[in-house]
Amino acid sequence: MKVLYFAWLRSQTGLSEEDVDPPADVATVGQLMDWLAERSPGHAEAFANLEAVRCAVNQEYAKPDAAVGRDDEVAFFPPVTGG
Amino acid sequence: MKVLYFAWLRSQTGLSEEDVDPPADVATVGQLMDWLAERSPGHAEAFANLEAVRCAVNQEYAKPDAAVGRDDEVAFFPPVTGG
Amino acid sequence: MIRVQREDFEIGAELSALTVGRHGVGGVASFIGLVREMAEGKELSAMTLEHYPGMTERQLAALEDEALTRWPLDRVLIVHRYGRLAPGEQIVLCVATASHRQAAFEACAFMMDWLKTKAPFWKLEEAADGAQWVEARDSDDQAVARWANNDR
Amino acid sequence: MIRVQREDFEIGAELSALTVGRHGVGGVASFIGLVREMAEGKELSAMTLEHYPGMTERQLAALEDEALTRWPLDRVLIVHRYGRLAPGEQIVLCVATASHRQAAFEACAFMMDWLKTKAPFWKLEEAADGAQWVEARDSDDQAVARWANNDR
Repeated sequence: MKVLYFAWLRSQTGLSEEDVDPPADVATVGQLMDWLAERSPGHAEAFANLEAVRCAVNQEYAKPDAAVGRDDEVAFFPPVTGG
Repeated sequence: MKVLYFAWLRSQTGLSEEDVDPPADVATVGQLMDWLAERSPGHAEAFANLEAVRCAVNQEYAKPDAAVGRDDEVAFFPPVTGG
Repeated sequence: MIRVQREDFEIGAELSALTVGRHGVGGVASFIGLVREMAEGKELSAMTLEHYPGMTERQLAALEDEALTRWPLDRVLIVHRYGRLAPGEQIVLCVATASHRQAAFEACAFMMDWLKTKAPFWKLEEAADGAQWVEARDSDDQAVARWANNDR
Repeated sequence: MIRVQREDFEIGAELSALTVGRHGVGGVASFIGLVREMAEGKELSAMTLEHYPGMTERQLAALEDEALTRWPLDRVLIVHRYGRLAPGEQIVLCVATASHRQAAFEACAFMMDWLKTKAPFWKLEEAADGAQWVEARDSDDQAVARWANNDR
């Protein structure tokens, strides 16, 4: 599974992307966030306030209960501020 | 008094402007329109439907009861269609 | 700023002049009106814009003041052409610049609605069967009416 | 049409390309967003726009479709830049062309509101005391919400 980080989630994890292989019981965006938070202190910081984190699965916005699988591209980022 | 005509009021009167000297009892825009209508068949046609005629006195919109005097510039025209 | 002119205008140059060095401006809302080739189902060969020199400038200046009073704007620009124009040609440019987009958008729409009902311009449309003065549209009166009860 | 690019854009050329030969268009509403030199009382030296390549294009294309569905438009153009920009530089251009002005104005405002809340861009502001990610504004969420209950 490919995971991307943008803005301060990138700064805090220290990664713009990583390939991960979560266990089979990580089946939703919410479960993936919990699992990713364990990977490093930076990850824990990035996912400390889930209210401030948005997600996209395969480049479409996704809620915490959305399904994720090993072939998906999953991105985490703060609320957008373009325009 | 200087009177200006625009758009189809100009076509119908055949004049873009004229200097007129109405009698003293012509004191309002409405009275001026009635008086002008007598000047020629073209004028009569131009002022036949007063609902369709707008007026400005000294370049500000004016209603039929607005005062007019001999030093004023008075313009008659249809509702505007700019922009 | 307002201008009434026969010549065409170039939006890029106008916007640059309006915003150069004014780094508090975050939003620039613009509108350009163009001559359409069809009107009421008829194909137009050209349109002639007549106006009332002097009164036009006076009305546009009043409109500029009104917009600057109603919204927190940086600047306003209205350029309105007169004379004979072909389909596709530019008629009017209306711009509002502001710190934030909402004021710029609203002021620009407001100015166009007022222009349509207050600026002393008249359009003569030329088609194959002759020339005809354009009649004022009720929809324009309704459009401008929505600003009148605006209690900002 | 949508474009995401590092390069600057020139509104005159963009509008010409959008309207050339399309003589049914009577109104062109545009919005340009600029980098402001002040934000929350702090003077900015620059701003860096990060985005999510791929998703950005996908979201802007969906936004274009939505605007063309909701309003009787001729065309829509969104050009959004990314990278490091100085105060006064252009960030975004949003254009809607239509037969009549109201559709063009509304669609242009709608697209900007949606851009601010849906397009995956993030702004990093640089000031004398360091760089900081801009937080999303409640006012932008409110601005886009007004279109959701629009029962057109």
